[in-house]
Amino acid sequence: MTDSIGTVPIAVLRDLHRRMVRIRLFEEEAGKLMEGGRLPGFLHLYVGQEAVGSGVMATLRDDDVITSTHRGHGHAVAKGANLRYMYAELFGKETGYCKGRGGSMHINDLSIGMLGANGIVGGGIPHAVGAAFAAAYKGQDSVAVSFFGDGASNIGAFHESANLAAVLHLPVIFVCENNGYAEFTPQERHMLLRDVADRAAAYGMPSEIVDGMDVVAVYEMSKKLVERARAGEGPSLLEAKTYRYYDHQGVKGLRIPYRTQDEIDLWKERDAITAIEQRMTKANLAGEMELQKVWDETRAEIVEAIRFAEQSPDPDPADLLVNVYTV
Amino acid sequence: MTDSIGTVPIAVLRDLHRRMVRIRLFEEEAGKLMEGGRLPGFLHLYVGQEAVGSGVMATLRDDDVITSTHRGHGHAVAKGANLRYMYAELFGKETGYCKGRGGSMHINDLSIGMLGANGIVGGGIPHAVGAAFAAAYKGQDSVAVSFFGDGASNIGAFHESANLAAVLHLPVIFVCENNGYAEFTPQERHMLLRDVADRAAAYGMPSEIVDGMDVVAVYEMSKKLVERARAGEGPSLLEAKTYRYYDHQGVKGLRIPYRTQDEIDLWKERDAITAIEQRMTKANLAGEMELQKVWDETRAEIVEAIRFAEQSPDPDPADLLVNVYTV
Amino acid sequence: MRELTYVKAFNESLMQAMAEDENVVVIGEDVAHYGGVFHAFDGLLKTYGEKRVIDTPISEMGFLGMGVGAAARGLRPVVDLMFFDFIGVCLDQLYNQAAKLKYMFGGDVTVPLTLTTAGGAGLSAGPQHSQSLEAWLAHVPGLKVALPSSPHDVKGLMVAAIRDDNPTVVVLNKRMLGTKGPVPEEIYAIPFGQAETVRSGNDVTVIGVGRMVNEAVVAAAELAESGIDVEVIDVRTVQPLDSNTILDSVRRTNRAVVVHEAVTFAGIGAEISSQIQEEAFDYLDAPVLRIGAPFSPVPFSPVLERAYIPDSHRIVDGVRHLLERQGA
Amino acid sequence: MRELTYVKAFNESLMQAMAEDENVVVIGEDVAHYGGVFHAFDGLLKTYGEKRVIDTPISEMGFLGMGVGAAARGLRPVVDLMFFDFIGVCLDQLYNQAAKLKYMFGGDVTVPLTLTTAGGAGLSAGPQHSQSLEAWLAHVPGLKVALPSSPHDVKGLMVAAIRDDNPTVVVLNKRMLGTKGPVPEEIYAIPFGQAETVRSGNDVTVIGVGRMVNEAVVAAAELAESGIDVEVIDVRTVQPLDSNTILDSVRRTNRAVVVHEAVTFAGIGAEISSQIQEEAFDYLDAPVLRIGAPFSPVPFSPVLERAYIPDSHRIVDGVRHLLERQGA
Ligand SMILES: Cc1ncc(C[n+]2csc(CCOP(=O)(O)OP(=O)(O)O)c2C)c(N)n1
Ligand SMILES: Cc1ncc(C[n+]2csc(CCOP(=O)(O)OP(=O)(O)O)c2C)c(N)n1
Ligand SMILES: [Mg+2]
Ligand SMILES: [Mg+2]
Repeated sequence: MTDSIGTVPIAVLRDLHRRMVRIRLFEEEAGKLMEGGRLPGFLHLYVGQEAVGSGVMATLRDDDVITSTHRGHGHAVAKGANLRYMYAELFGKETGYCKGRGGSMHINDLSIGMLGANGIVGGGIPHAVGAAFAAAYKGQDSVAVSFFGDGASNIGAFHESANLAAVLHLPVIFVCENNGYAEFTPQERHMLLRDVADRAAAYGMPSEIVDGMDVVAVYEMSKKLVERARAGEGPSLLEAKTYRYYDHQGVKGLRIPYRTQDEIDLWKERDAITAIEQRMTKANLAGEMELQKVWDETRAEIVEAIRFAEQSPDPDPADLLVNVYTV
Repeated sequence: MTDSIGTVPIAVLRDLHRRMVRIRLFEEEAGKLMEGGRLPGFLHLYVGQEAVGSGVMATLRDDDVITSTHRGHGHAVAKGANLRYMYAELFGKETGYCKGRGGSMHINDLSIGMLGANGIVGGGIPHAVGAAFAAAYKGQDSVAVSFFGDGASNIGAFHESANLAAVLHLPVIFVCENNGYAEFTPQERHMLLRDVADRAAAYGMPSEIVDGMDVVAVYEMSKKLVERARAGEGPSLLEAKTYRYYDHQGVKGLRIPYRTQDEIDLWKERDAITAIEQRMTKANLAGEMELQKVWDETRAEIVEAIRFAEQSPDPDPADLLVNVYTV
Repeated sequence: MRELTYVKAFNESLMQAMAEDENVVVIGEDVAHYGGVFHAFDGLLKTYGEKRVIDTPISEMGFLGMGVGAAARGLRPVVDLMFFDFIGVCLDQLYNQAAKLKYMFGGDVTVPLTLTTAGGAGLSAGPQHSQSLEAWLAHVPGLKVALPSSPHDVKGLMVAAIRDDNPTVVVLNKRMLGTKGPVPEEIYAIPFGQAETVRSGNDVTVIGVGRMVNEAVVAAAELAESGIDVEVIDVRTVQPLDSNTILDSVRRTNRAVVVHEAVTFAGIGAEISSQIQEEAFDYLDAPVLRIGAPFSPVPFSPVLERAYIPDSHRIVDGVRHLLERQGA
Repeated sequence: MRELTYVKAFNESLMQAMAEDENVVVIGEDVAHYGGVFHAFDGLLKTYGEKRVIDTPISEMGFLGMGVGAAARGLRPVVDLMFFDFIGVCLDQLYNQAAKLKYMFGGDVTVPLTLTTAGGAGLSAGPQHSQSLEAWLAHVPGLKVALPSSPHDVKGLMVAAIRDDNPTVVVLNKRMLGTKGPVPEEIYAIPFGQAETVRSGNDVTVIGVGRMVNEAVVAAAELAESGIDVEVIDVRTVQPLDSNTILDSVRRTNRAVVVHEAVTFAGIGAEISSQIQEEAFDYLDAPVLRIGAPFSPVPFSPVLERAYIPDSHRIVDGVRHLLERQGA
C-alpha cells in the first residue's frame, strides 16, 4: 500500500477530491434553485469541469491571483471562497460577495486572490497579466492564473494578453478550459485547430495539454507550470480538455440539441469525481465512508449556506450609489 | 540570353520595376513637399518597402481587393492609383481621392480594388476578410489581400480576422510587411517570435516567408498564394522581411536614434530597386537607358501630378457635411 | 391585425428582407444553427442556408469589421452583437470605420451595414449585460440609431435599416422580447428620423426612448384620471432625431419630459432637452425634465434594479412635479 | 512664475508623482525608450528605469486591461493611449472593467488607474486622429474625466488623477502641447469637480471645455471692447461636473453659452445646457447656446478643418446673438 497516486500524496488527493465535491454540490444546488425559479439572472454551471479548477487551484497560494469568466463559480469555490457569500450573491443579497450588485458572473474575493468572474469574454485575461505585473513589480513570487474557454481563445484580448505576458516575461499561466463549445458552437466551427495549446507558439510561450477529467494530471501539470512561473521563467499555456454537463446557461439543454446524448454520456463516463474516488478506493487510499463523509459535510455546509443566503437582507434601494466611486 | 529571371518573364519584370520606381519617386517627392512645409498632417513613407507592395500587386487583378495601413501610399501606387489624385489628397484638395477629407492615411480607389489606407492599426484587416467574403458570396474568384506591419500582428483585430478567414475558408492573403519596428519599438521588444509567419499556425493557415527586398521572390510567392486562394483553397499568411528607410512618420529620424546608421546602410545596400535593375542589366533584360526612361517618365508624371494637385481648388467650407451620409 | 411578439417581429423583418434582397446576409455568434440566444434568428438558417446565415467565433471586432468590408463590396450584412454591453470590444469598427468610410474615402464607398443588438435592463442580467448606450452612438456622425418600442416598430425599423445605404444600429430591448402587438404581414419600412406621436395631449409632452415609451403611455393613462392630458412621443430613432415633431408638440403643451433607460448624465435626454430649450425657449412654462437611471452601473439585485430603472411611477411624479411648479 | 509648455507640465506631473509614490508606473506604446510620440514621457525611462516605464506592443485592450489588473493589485498605473481616437479598440476595459469593478465586485477592489490620451483637432491629423470623445466617458458611472486647458491645469489635474483611487482619464489637447504658461515647481493637485472661473463678468457666462476655454477668453476680450462683460468658466473635469459654479454664475448673468470641440449633437454641452435650464430656468433670459463642431467627422483639409473647429469668432457671434435675442 502506497500513500500517493504517482507523485501526489494522499493529503493532496483528499484536498483535490474535496474541492471537486464542493464545486459539484454547489453547482447542483444552484441549478435546482434556478430551476425552482428562485434565482434571478443567468447561471453558467461548471459541473463537469471540476477537475480543472480544483487541480489548478490546489497548486496556488492565497496570494496567487486568478481571473475567471462567466462560468466562474467553480473557480471561486476551488480557490476557497465562502459558500454563504456565494449563494447570497446568487440571490442578489446584501451579504453576497458583490453586495448583490454583481450576481453570478462577478463573484470575487480578493482576500484569497480571486480577482473575479467576468461577463465579458476575454475581459478578465488582461487582469491576470496585470496582477502578475504587480507581483513581479513588488518583488513577490506570486503568480497569476487566467481561466478562459476554447471560445475565448478567439477574441483579441486573449491574443494581446498572451503576447504581453510573453514580452514582459510575467508569471502568468493561461488556463484554457476546452469544453468543446463556445455557447452552442462546437470547436470545429470556431477554429481550425484541434488544440488551443498550439496557439501558445504564436507568442513564444510553452504549452501543455492535459486531460481535464483527470484531476491528478491537472494538478501535476499545473504544479509544474506554476513552479516555472514562480521561478521567474515566464508565462505558459495549459489546455485542459473537459466538458460541461449542463447547458451553456441554466440547467437543461434548450430545445435546440447542439450536442448528442451519446457525447454527453461518453464524457460522464469519465467523470472526474467518480474517477478519483475509484482510484483512491482501489489504491486503498480512502474508504467509501471517508469519501461519503466529504459529500455529507459539504451538503450540510451548503444547506447552511443557502439558508444564510435566503435569510439575508436584500440591498437597500437607498444605497443605489454605494461603491460607484471610492470616496 | 533568356527573357526571364527564374520563371518571371520580362514583361512582368518591367512591370515590377516600374511599380517600384513609381512608389519610390512618389514618396521621395512627398517627403520633400512635407519637409518644405507644404503638406498638412502626417506622412508615413513607404520607401524601402517597394518590393513588397509591387510584388504582391503585380499578382492581383483590379477586382482583387486590398486593404492597407497608415503607410499606404505604396500600396495605392502599386495597385494603380492615379498619382494626381493621390497628391491632391496629400494637399487636402477637393480633387483628391478623399476630396480632401481623409488625407494621407485614407487614400482609396475602389475602382481598382484599393479599399483604403487606414489610420487605426489593424482597422483594415477585417475589411479584407469582408471583401473576400463578398467575393465568395457572389461566386466571383477574386481575392482580398490585407497589408499590415509586424507591430500590427500584436493587435486583437489581426488575431480575430485571421481566425475568421480560416474558419470561413475565405480567399484572403494576409501580407505582413515586417520592417522590424512598430514605430520606434524594435520587433524583439514587441514579440518574442522572429517570424510573424509562425503565427499563421495558430489559425491552421499556411504561411510563407519571403525576402521583401527581392521583388521577384515576393512576386513568385504572392502568385502562389493568390492562386491558391483563387482556387478556393483558403487563406494564407505571407511575411516579407523589409525595411523602411525614413522615419516612422515624416522623413528624418527624430532626435532619438532608435536605429543605427549601420543597420540602415546595410538594408540600403540591398535596395530592391537597385537589385532588380542590376539583375535585369546583368541578364541583358534591360539596358541602362531603358531603365532610366522609367525614372524619367515617372518623374515627369509626378511633376505634372504635383502641379495638378497644387492648382486644384481647396474644398468649399460650405460642403462640410458632404458625404457624412448617403442620401 | 395579427399579433406577433417583439422578437418574432424582428425575426420576420429578417425573413422578409432576405427574401427581398439576396445581398442581405446575417452574421453573428450562434445566429445560424442555434437561431440566436434570444431565438431572434430562428429559422433563418433553414430558410436561407449556411451561405447567408453565418455563425462566427467570439470575435466581435473581426466579424463586425468583416461586415464593414462586405458592405463596402456590395452586400447588406446584418451583424449581430449579442448584448449592447459588448460594444466596447468592437466599437472601433463602428465609429472609426463603418461610420467614417464614406466621408473619409471621398464618397466612393457606402457601408449599408446593420448592427443589431439587445440592450436594456430588467432581467437581473447584471452590470455587464444590461446597459443602454445609445447616447454614444448618437454622437457619431455617419451612424443611424433606432430603438424600437413595439413589435410593429421593430419590424419596420429593421426593414428601413437594412434598406438604408448608411450604417445603422437597431437596439432591441431585451425585456420586450416577449411583448405582443399588431404587426402587418407584408414587408414595410418605418423611416428613420420620424418620431411617432403615440398619444395626443395638451398639458405636457413626454418624449420616450425605446421601452420607456410604453412606461410613458401607462403614466399618461394614470395621469388622465387626474385630468392631466399627456402627449407621448416615441422618438423611434435617436440619430437622426426628429426634432420637429418634438418641438411642434412642446410649443403646444409648453412642458416637456424626456425619459430613457440610460443613466441621465450625458444621456440622449440631454440632447433632446437642450434642443427643446434652444428652439422652444419662449414656449416653455417649466424646465424640461429628464428622467433616466441614476449614475451607477445597472445593479443585479432585483430590488435594486427595480429602483434603478425609470418607470411609469417616476414619469407620473415627474409630470405632476412639472405641472405644480411655480415660476420665479 | 516659471513658465512651462503644456507637454512639459504633463511630463513634470509624472516625474513628481513617480517620485512621490513608487507604485506609480507608466505603460504605453513608445513611452519608455522613445519618450512618447509627443515627447510627453521624455526622461521618465532615464529617471525611473525599465521597471517603472514600460513600452508595450500595439495591444491597447491588453495593456489597458493589464493596467486595470495591476491597479486592482495595488499599483497606480498611468496607461497611455496615444490618440483619443483609438479608444474604440480598448473601450471595454475602461467602462466594463475599470469603471465597474469596484461596484460590481461589492466594493473590495479599487482601480486607481489613470488613462492619459491626446484628443482634439487642428493638426490636419484627419478623421481618425482628431476626435473629442469626452461625452462618451462622462456617461460612464465610475469614471472621472479631465480636459486640462493650460499647462498649470495639466500638471494639477494629472497629479489629482494619479492620486485618485478611482479610474481617471486625462485628455490632453494635441494642439496645446507647445502652449506655454506659468506652472508652480512643487507638486500640487487640482481637485476633480472644481471648475475655475477664468474671467469674471456679468452679462453672459461662457462655459468652456478643454482648449475651447482659451478661445472663450479671446472672445471675451473682443466682446469687452463692445462693452459686453463675459464670465468664462473652465469646467476642467466633465465627470464629475462642477454644476454649482456654473449655476451660480448663470443665475447672476442670466445667459449661458457652452463651447466644446466635439460635435454638438449629444456632446457634453448637451448635459451642461440641460442642467442649466433645469436648475436655473427662472434666471434665464435666453436659451442656453451650445457651440460645438458640426455633425461630421473631422476633415483633413486645413480649409475645412478651420471651418469645422469652434473658435473665438463663433463664440463672439454666439454671445452677440444671445444678447440681441428678443423673447416671445
Ligand atoms: C465579448 C463577448 N462576446 C460574447 C459574449 C457572450 N458569451 C458569453 S459566454 C460565451 C461563450 C464562451 O465560450 P468559451 O470561452 O468556450 O467558454 P464556456 O462557456 O465554454 O465555458 C459567449 C459567446 C460575451 N459575454 N462577451
Ligand atoms: C490602434 C492603434 N494603436 C496605435 C496606433 C499608432 N500607430 C500608428 S502606426 C504604429 C506602428 C505600426 O507598426 P507596424 O504595424 O509594424 O507598421 P509600420 O509602421 O512599421 O509600417 C502605431 C503604434 C494606431 N494608429 N492605432
Ligand atoms: Mg467552451
Ligand atoms: Mg513595422
